[in-house]
This record gives sequence, C-alpha cells and structure tokens, in this order.
Amino acid sequence: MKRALAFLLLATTVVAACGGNVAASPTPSATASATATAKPIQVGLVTDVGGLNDKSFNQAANTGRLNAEKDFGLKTSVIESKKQEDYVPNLTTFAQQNYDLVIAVGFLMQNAAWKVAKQFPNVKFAIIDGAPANDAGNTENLPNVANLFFKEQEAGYLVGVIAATMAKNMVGKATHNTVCSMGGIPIPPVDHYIAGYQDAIKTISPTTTILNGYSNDFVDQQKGKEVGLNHISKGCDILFQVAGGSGLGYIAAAKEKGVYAIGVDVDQIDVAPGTVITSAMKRVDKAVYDTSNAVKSGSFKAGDNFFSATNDGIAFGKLDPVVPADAKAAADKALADIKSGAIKPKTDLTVK
Amino acid sequence: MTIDQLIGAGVLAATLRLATPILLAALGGVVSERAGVVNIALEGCMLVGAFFGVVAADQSHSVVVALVAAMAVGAGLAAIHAVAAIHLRSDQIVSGMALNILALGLTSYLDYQFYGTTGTPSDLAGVPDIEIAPLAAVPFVGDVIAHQNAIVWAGLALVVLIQVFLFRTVPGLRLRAVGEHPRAAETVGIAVRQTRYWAVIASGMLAALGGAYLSLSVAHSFTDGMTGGRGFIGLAAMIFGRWTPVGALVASLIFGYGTALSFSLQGASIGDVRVPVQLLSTLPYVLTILAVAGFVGRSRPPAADGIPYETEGHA
Amino acid sequence: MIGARPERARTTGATAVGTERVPLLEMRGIRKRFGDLQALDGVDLVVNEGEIHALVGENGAGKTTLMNVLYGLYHPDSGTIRYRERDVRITGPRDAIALGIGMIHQHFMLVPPLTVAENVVLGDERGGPVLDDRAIEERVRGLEERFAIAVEPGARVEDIPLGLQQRVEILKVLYRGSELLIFDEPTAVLTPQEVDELFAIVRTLREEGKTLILITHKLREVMAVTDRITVLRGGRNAGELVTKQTTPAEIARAMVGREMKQLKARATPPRTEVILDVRGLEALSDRGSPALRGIDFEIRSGEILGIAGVGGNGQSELAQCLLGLRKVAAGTIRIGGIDISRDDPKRTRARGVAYVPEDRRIEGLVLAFTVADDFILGKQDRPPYAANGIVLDPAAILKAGGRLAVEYDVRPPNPRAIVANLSGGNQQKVVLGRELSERPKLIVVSQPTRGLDIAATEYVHERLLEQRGQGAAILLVSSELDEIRALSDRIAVMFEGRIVAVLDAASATEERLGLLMAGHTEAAA
Amino acid sequence: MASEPQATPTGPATAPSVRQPTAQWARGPAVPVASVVFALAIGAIFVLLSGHDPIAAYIDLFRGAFGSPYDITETLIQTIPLVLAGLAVAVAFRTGLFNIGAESQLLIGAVAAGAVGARFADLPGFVLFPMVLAAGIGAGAGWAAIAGYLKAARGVNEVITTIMQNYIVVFVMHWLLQNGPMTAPNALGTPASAPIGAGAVLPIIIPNELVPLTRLHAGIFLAIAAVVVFWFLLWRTPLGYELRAVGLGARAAAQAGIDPRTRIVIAMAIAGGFAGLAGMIQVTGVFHRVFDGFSSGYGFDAIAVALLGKNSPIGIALAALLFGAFARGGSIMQANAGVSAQLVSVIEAVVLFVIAAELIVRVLTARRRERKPLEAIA
Repeated sequence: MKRALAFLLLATTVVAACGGNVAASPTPSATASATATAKPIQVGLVTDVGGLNDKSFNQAANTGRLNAEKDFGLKTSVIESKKQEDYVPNLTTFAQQNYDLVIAVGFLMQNAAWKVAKQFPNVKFAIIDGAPANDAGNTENLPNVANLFFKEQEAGYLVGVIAATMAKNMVGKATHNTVCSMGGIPIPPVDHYIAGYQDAIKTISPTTTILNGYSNDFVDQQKGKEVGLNHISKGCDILFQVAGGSGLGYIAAAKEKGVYAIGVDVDQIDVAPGTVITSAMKRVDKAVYDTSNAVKSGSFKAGDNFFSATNDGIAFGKLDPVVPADAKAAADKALADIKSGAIKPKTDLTVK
Repeated sequence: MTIDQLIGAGVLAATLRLATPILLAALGGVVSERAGVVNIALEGCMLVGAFFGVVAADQSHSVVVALVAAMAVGAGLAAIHAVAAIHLRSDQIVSGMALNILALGLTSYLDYQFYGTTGTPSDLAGVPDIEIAPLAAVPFVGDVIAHQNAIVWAGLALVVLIQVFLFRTVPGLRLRAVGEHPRAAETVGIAVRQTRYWAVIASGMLAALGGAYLSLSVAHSFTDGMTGGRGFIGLAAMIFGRWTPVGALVASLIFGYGTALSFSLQGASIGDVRVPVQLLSTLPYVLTILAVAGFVGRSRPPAADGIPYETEGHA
Repeated sequence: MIGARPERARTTGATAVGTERVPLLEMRGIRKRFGDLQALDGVDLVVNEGEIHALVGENGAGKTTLMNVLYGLYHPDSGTIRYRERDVRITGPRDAIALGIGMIHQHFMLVPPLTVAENVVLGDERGGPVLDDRAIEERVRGLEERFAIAVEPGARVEDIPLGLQQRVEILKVLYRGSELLIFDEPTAVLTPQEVDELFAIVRTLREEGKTLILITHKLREVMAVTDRITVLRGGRNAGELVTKQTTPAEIARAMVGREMKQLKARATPPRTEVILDVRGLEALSDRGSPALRGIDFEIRSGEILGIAGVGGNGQSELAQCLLGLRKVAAGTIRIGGIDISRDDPKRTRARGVAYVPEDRRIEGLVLAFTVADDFILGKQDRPPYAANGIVLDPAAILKAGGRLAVEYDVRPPNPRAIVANLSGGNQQKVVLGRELSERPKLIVVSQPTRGLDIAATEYVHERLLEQRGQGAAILLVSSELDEIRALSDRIAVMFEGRIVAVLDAASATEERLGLLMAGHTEAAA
Repeated sequence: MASEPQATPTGPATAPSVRQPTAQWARGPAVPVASVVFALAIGAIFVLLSGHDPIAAYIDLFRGAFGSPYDITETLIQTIPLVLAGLAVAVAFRTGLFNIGAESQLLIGAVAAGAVGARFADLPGFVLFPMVLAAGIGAGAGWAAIAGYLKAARGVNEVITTIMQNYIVVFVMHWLLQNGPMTAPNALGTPASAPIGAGAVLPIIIPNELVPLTRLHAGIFLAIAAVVVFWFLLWRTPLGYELRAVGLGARAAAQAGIDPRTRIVIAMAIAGGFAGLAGMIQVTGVFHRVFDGFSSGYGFDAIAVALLGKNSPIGIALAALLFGAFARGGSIMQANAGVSAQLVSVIEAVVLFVIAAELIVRVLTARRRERKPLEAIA
C-alpha cells in the first residue's frame, strides 16, 4: 500500500511539475442558473468519440473554440463523447443550459443533432461535416442548425497538384514517379480527400503511378507505418495520409525512409520538418471560429454553409523549402481555378 | 496474389517489426505467470511505457534515459499490481483491469496536458535501427534483418535470455518452483513473495519496453491508446506459447505475419473478387485461432498461477 | 561431499545409540491458535539425540501443526524451543534448515514438472547462478549412494511413483545435512515392501547418527521402528512412552481416550447374483500409454472386492472406466447384464453405480458449495430437487440436506454450512450421504479413509459394511492393506494394468499381497 | 487450500474471481461506501492538481448523474448495456471461464438485430420485434459458443479465442458498414446500416410531459428481466447449478455426471446471449440502426462491472449503475467544471481498484490473517 501511494504521489507530482506547460485549460463556466439577461454568449462544443486528442478535426474544432473565446469574449465549454450514444445527451446538456450555440463535431452526430435541435428551437446548433438527418436518414434542414460542410476533395486536389508536379519533375527525393495515399478507413470524408488527390495527379501527371491503402484504424501508428513502409518499398516517395493518429505512423515511415509526406486536416508541417512538405487543410477551427462570431454578431445562417477554397475553409498548408516554385505556382493556380469553378475535383476514387 | 506478397523480404521484415511489441508483452506475461501471478495489466504497462518514454525523451533528449524511464514507470505500475496481488491477495484480474483503465485515463490526460495543443515534439530522440553492414548486401536475408530496430533485436535477445534464465539458472529454477508449488518452495527456504514481486515488476518492465518500442522506435510520438490491445494479444501469445519464451516468440511471429500479410495483400484478388481491405485485417486474429486450435490445443498453466499465496508471519 | 555438518553428526551419533541420551530438542508449552481452533494447547516434546521418536495421535491432534511450528512454517503463540541446549527462534524454514532440521512432508513438497535432482537441490543449488544439470545430478547420485537410496536423478518427479517421490523428499533433507529428520505420515502411500524399504532407510539414517521424528497413527509401525513415543490428543500431551515398555493397546488408549471398536464380523456371505461383470477391459492413461491391459473380474451382490496394488498400477483408471469417466478402449463392463462401457457418467450412475472418489476435495465435492448443494450433486435435475427437471426447489434441497446431514452424522448438521469449512471426516460423510442414500447397486470406492481420524474411519467402514449387507456390490480401492483385508470378501491385486491374482480374504496374508503387489506373481502363488 | 496446486480443467485466471462470491457485500454497505469515499479522495488530488475545485467537480459529477429526472434517465441508459454485458462476463466467470469477448458478442448481436430489423422493416411489431430479439440474442450466443466449443473440443483457452474474436468482429463490422453489404444507400454519409423498422423500435417509457426529452426506452425492462433471468438461471435451475458446479469444481462435477465440456459451450452461449441482447437493445432502443464502431469498450467495462459486482445479480446491477453514473456525470463534470474526461477514467480506475480489490478490507486485515493449516480443518 505504501508503494501504491508513493507511486500515486509520484505521478501527481509529475502532473504538478508539468502543469505550467498547460497552454489553455477550459474555463469553468457558470451553471445553468445563469439567466439570459446580460450574460455573455455561451458556446458549447461536443466532440465525437475521437476525443480532443485526436490530432484531427476534434482538436482543430477545439482550437477554434479557444480562439473564439479569446477574441470575442465568449464563454465556452467542451464535452468529449466517449460513446456514440452520448451524442444526444451531451448536446442536450448544453441546450438545456441555454447555450447560444452548440457545435456538434463530426458527421457521426447528424442524427443526434437533428433530434436535439428540434427540441430546442431557440438554441442554435452547428454540425461540422454534416446536416441534420432525421430518423430515416434523410437530411432535414432546421431553422436553427448550420451545416458546416467542407470540400475535402479540394484540399486533396491542391496537395495532389504539388505531389504530381514534384513526382513528374523528380524533385529532391521524389525519384520514382510514384505517389501514394493512405486512409484510415474507406468512408466518404476520407475518400473525398484521396479522390481529389488522385484526380490532380491523373490530370497533371498521367504517367505517375498511384497507390492507395488503408490502415483500418484511426489510432494505431504501427499499422499506419507498416502501410507506409510497404508503399515506400513499392517506390512511393510522396505519401499523403488521411488517417488521424494512425496517419502519424504513415508520416513516420516517410521520415524514417527519407521520403516526403503530406499532412491532413491541420497544418502538420511541424510534425516532421523536412519530411512533411505540405498539408491538405480543412479549416475546422475557422468554421468554429466564424460560426461563433456569426452568433455573436447576429449573422448566423442556418442550412448549408460551405467551407471551401472559395472562403479559405480549404487550403494547403505551409510548404517545405524543397517544394519548388513551379509546384507552388501550380497549386496557387489550381486554387484560383477551384475558386472560379474552372476545376471541380472528383469525389470518387480513381485508384482504390 | 504473388509470392512476394506472401513471403517476400518486406513481409518478413514487417513480421519482425509487428511481432516485437507483442513479444515483449508476452515475455512479461511469461515471467509473471511462471512465478504464479496473473498480470492482465500488461496493456497498461505498455501504455505508460509508451507515454513516459516519450516524456523522458522529450525532457532528456537521451534514448537511454527515455528507455530507463519507460521501464521504471512500467515497473511502478506493475509494483502496484504486485502489492495488490501478492501482499493484499486481491483478485488479480480486478487489479489488472483497474490498472489498465488507470493507465489509459492517466496517459490520455497527461498527454493532453503536456502536448495537447502542440503535439509531441518532432525532434524526439528515437531508438536507432541497427544496421548490419555485411548482411545488407545479402539478397533477401539482408532485406529482412539488416535494418531492424535495436529493440527488435533486444526482444529476440530477451527470448534467449529469459529462456536460459528460466530453464538454465538457479534463480529461474526457483521462480518456476514458486509458480508451480509455492509451499514447496517456501519449505526449502525460498522467499515466495519476494520472488513474485520481482517477477511482476520485471513483467512490467518488459511490457513497458514493448510500449516504448511503439512510441520511440515506430512512431516517434505518442497518441492516446496507441498500444491498441497489444498487451492482451501478448497475453494470448503467452498462452499460445505455453508459457515459454520461445513459444511466445513463435506465437508473436505468427500474429505479426498475419498482420504483415493483411497489409501486403491489400488490393489482391482471389479470382476476380477483390478481398475487402477490412476483412484482410482479420487475418492475424483468424490465423491465431486456427493455429491454436489446430496445433497447440490444451495448454497447462503453472499450477499456482493466479492463486495468492497465503502464509503466516510475512503479512 | 555434502558439507561439514554430517561430520559432526557422525561423531555425536557414535555415542547416541546407547541408552544414556541428551535432549537434542526440547519444545515446551507450545500454543497455537487458528481462529476459533486451539490447535496446540501447551504441548511439550523432548527428543533425544540419535533416537527414532514417534509422535502419534489422531488426525487433528496437533502433530503436524507442532512439526510445522518446529519447521518455522507457523509461529507459536507462546512456548519455547531449545535445540542443542540453546534457545532458538525459528522464523521460517530457512532457520530450521540452518539448524539442521529437515522435514519429509506428508503432502510431498515437490514441484512436479522439475526433475528429481532439481527438486533435491532447490533452494540450495550451490555452484553459481547457472544451473548445471549434470553437476547437480552427480551430486544427488553421490548422496543416493551414501544413504543407499535409489531414484533416477534425471527423471521428472511427476513421472515417478509416490514411493519414489518420498525418497526424493528424504534426499532433499539429507542434502541439506539435516541432523533431525521429521517424517510426517511417511507410510500412508507405500506398499508393505516399500514400508520395509523405508524403515531400512530409517535405520540406516539412525546409524549414520541422525535423529528422527516419525509422525504416524499406525501403531504397528510405531512398535516396529521407534525408540520413544509422545502421544498427542486434542492439542495436548496425552502420554510419554518408551516403545519397548508399552503395547499397541496402551498407545491406542492414549490416542483416542477410549477403547477402539472391533469391526463387525462379516455376518452374511455374498449372494449369488452377479452385479458387475468386467471382461477384457483395456484403457489408456492420460499420457496415452496402456493403463489397463485386459481386466476380468466380477462382483456379486453383497460382496466387497478389494483392489490392492501399488499406486499407479491402473486402479484409478479402473475406477474411472467403471464410472464412464475414462474412455474404454476394449472390453465390456456389465451391470446386471447391460453393457455400460460406452456410457457417460450420467448414464452409468442412472444404472445404479455410485462413486466415492479418491480425492474428495477435488473429485468428490465442490468445496465452495453448501452441504445441501453438495448432497444433490448429480441429482440436481431430478425430483424432489428439481420439479419437472426445470426449476430447483431450494426448500426441498435444504430439507433433504438437513435430513442427510443428520442421517450421516455430518457435524455440524447444518445444511447451509460451506463444505470447505468442514473437517475431512465430515466432508467424506457428505460424499457418503450423497452416494449411498439411493440404494446403489455398485459402489466404487477409492481410498475412502485417507487422511481421516480413527472415529471417521470407523464410521466409513461401518457404512460400507451396511451397504454390503443390503446387497450392494462394492469395489474397494485402497492403499491401506489393513483396510482391504478387514473389509473385503475377496482381494484382487493389480500390477501394471492387470489383475495378477484374486485371493480369498482368508488366504490373503500381508506378505503374499505385498509380493503380488511388487509383481512377484510366481512367488506368491 | 490455496497453496495446494490443483490441476483443474478451468482456466488459470478464473479461480480467484469466483471464490467467496458475496463476501464483501455481505458485510454490509460500510466497506463499499468507505471505498468509494477513499477513491474519490484520491481522485480529488488529481482534480486539484489539474487546477479545478474538487468539491465543485464532484457536485457536478453527482448532479450530472442524478441531479434531475432527465439526468437519472440518461444514467440509466448508460447502465443498461453495462448490466447486460456484465451478466455476460459473470455467467462465464461462474462457470470458471474468463469471457473477454463480451465486446464482440455485443457487437455481433447489434449487427444481427440491425440487419433483421432493417431487412424486414415492413413487418408489424409483434412479428418483427421477436425476430430482432431472437437475432440479437442468437447471434451473440452462437458467436460466443464458438469460443466455448474450441475450449471444450480442442482445449483452446477461451481467453485467446475471445480476445481474437473482439478484433475480428470490429473489422467485419467495418466491412459490412463501410460500403459493404449492410451499408444503407442513404446512410447519412456515415458507416451505418439502414434504419430498423418502426415495429422493432423499443418505445420511450416515460411520457415527455413528465420528463422532457427523455430517451429512456423499454430496454430497461429487458435489462431488469435479464438480471432476474440470470439469478433464476444460476440459482433456481438445474442447469445453473451445473454451471456453478463446473465453475467451482469441474472434476467433482464431471464424476457426478455433469459433463464440463457441454456446460462450457452452454455457458458461453448464454453469456453471448446476454451480450447480444445488450447490442440488440442499443440498436432498437438508442440508435435505431447500426453504426460502425458504436461500442467503445462496453465489453471491457463489463469485466470490471462483473468483478465489482462479485458476479452476483444485485452486485452487477449496482456496479453497472456506478459506472453509468460516472459516464453520465463525467460529461457534466467536464462541461461545467471543465475537468478533463480522462480524469473520470482515472477516478473510475481508483474506485475499481479500491472496491473490487477490497483494498481497505485487506489493508485492515493484512496483519491479522493466518492460514489455517490443513490438519486443523481436516
């Protein structure tokens, strides 16, 4: 017992010693008793089962929440969902406490958000990556729900342009004219990225070999890395990951073997400098930030809100110095073309 | 489906990499259960090893310090289990499950506290590969083993070491006696509880090394729950391997091979039918069940495994 | 060779064989309580150097507890121990071993998967951390030669018979240079020949200068081999006797505090109806080797057939085959003319077969169950315990449990008591109550009195004879030849999976049985 | 006695878990309550160190779980699958088996229920619901029986089989629901099946006028019924008696005519049936369709629930309620007090450790314990 206590104390001391590093801890908020008069705008964020540490869109959404809290003087809170059945009660929790805006992160919550939003017509809701869906599975827009959509294929297309240009011109370590991608699991939001990526490569460099794989996991890094090593052994030298935590393993494979990787969702240039050449960014943080601001300023718009290249909701991330100017120029041009509608990236995979 | 996809050097090299963390957990299980303590907290020990290895590597920029720290924390978690299982004679499964939950919660919590907004540093000191230059040029063999990570070799070395320790040394003899018939061991003056403490602590260190392999050799970062149940699979490998280090190695290799196949066969077809990638992923698990049902069958644990030892005067 | 201690033992031993002796060990006023049980209540024990000292008493008298105190496995609540005229404190086996005290445990303290040599040296391996199999086997072989004890040092303990396992226990103690050897019920599992061999070893040890304490309840052995006797009863001293000046009857009186009953003579001869008829029975052991190699015998109504034999010659497998617990490879087993050799235990029992298994704690009873629950084991799906075979009737189970507990003298007669908390004798009564209460045709009984005290043993025997009187056929497997000879109408001797002889009880002398059990068929015929 | 090696055919890990099944609860509530308090005190250290007020956090925790009728119903919704999965683990424990596979049994029950419920969506409730119920229970039972069969026939340790089965089902579900045979054409863009027919949906049992928004569905009656069935089966039927006999003394049972091999298969099937029912209830009561990966670890929490509840019906119900309360209250604690959700896991682990490992009792009695000698009780 003494040993057990000693260990616990050791562990807690570690927490305490490192506590200073904590960047921003969530602010304790007022309880439900606060009345509507003169209260600050309250924003509640409900993550999906990935949790705040998913190195992906939940984390990005939380970043947007914290930025909005700082910049607009809001009161915000977050609940991490541990199970899919928690979505309804977690959304309800914020709605019952008269939050002004409740944000559901992830398409998994479409049905849950529909259920809760119908019950609380005076509370505004936003769904990242989705629209309210009734029990039959059909989209049923509600006057108090904003559907925040992203065109992942556009982000995939932009980084695909950079990859294709580098592969075609054999830039740096990209010498095999082969590029790859790896998804977590084959579901639409993942495959949209990859479809856009492949579309760009087929368009710009038809001779380039394209491979695609799945780690079948959003967490396991070793599985992601093995897929990466397998791809590299087949000549891949630019690897695009769309697999959350598992994708970090895919990047690790690229780093270990000295080839290039492309990050996803958030700017992952810092994950492995020199390896990650750019990132296909889906600005979930911006969506959360903008929507919070819209509620505060009274410009909240229910129904579909598209975050795309057009409104900088989609972008490619910072570029590594190895990326040649012509590649950047090509990507910039593609961005402009997408904005203008001249290019409409595909949403179906070319290479499965 | 080609020969290369089935038994190519790449597949075999991947087999070794994928088997290593499971092997280390299984070795931990072997040591602990041979001494008579069921340690289902291997998963938790791996997880804290993975996390605190990263923290220590980040703070010290030294791989050695990182590995020592990982194993120390693994030993610490195992020591809690040892106190509960040996000293307090609590239910060993309960204690192990509680520690697994604790490890998952604690590492996720601390990960978010430490690295939530920034992510694990990219310049983390990693465990290096061991390049065997003379072999590198040898076809096939070189591709399989010339560039494996130091911990892969450590795992293989530990198989030999622990096999020799258990079956060819005096302390190993005593440890097995304690796991088979603790009272007999006590009557010849062997300190049963002390032996069990060391065994459990060693098992925590081995599992933590397996966790550190994942974070410091494979991923060079930590993600929540990154061990993904490998501690439990290690437990299965231990039983599959009949509580021997060499058996655990065989079991881990079979499992690792199944996993490697599930990647190398992606995109392969049987006739005209493309095998769904998700079903390929069941390969290692199906393979393990088939192997155990087909070739291993009944296996007998150490006779006193999981049974708290009661004696007077030492409590 | 073995270390320094035996030298000293030999020099002191030279004088010790005489009559004038110094106490080697003095235990005074030893008390030990376990929960509500005062196991030892101020016991004294004085053992002289160089003697063979008998420690006798019924099961539960405190003999083993006292020796465990001496060996450091239990700490006494009070009392003193003097060894070689010095007060000593023994906190664990290590201390006892260091003092030169060794114990041959009744339940062998051997690790089955290890080899003989590994078991001998375990805890005192010598020669560095590396286990040198050849060296330790050589060392053990040297020890065996010196004390004329033969066991193959490289054999696994789980592969050798109990008689040899006991020699390993003795070797363990000798290896540590013990001067005081404690034998806890050493003959319980041995054949008469093995007992003779053991006593030869025992005498050799005394001649080598060792002092021995022999824990036993078998008076013949006490008379045969010991010098002095300490009798315990109910955790207290009940007599100090010199073997040459006493009689078995006197010892027995001291042990039980009353005169012993004589077994009732077999009043009726067996009837003519054949209940069990076994022909050409063959079966494999757990390891897949032949365990039964063509067994033929029959038992009639009202007859007890004793099976004598050294443990491991197929007796257990025979009992298991009769019950349907072991696959029959060839041959037939007929109960009242119907072949049951392919039946599982459930169907076998439905034919009227009852079973009192060898190890009541593992095979006979579910220890964690209540008395009432254990009484219905195997009958749980029948009325009155289960109405329609679907729903248990707890009231009926409890009622039956209470009735059987009284009828079979289970103490306390509480059907809700947990069986694990009962004494061995009362546990066996639960088994008997379950197995005998439904008028079985055939009762397979294996080691029915092992570990029981005299009163419980008498009880078991009476119940078996009562069943015989009611016409049951009984197959009695026992390693206690006295028991077999006292109860059986005929005695079959098993050796290496065969019945080598069937004798009438009258003509089955202990010597004849012993030779047959050892495989000397022609000599005994 | 513990020190006597006894080679029984049951698994190595199981024996300790079934001894003294009700020892602790039988001592009255003092010890469990003290244990919870002690565990919360340790948890408070963590909360404090993370920069929050532990008292406020615990008030939120409690209010979140039981603060209003709505909260209570939400806690109960969390409790239902834990009770059933806990029973699945406990039935196996009682038979001397360690069922780590409740997770996959639950999932496969959900898949089967969802598949039948969607395929025959047009059938009326009185036809459809029994079909869905049978599909969920049957699939879980059949799947678990594989592990039992492999143990009985081939001696394969059930721990290996059930661990491997957990993973297999996860990937099979991925396949079925991600553009696979069960994927709904209109699946909300998510890996999910088509909705089940209205006839299979478990009704909400509390009118919205009484508790607004409540989702509490009739599955709670099924869960209560399952607890009763568990008790009745184990303690009031010959089969249950046989399972317990096999769990506590397989060889004694065998010689008495109770074949442990068949009972092992039956026990696993029953265990799988309970878990399958849990999956079926989640589909028919909560989701009304099958989502890919909807269960994150009920099967593992269930091991803790079964052990915490000492494998007894009431104990399991209470333990599941405790875990359900932590799950629900933890969300509110995070929302209001800002305490990290992971800390709830830490506190949960400490509670489990302290209560189920009987920490307090054992520390108190550690010095007084003496082993009764064999002879003394023989």
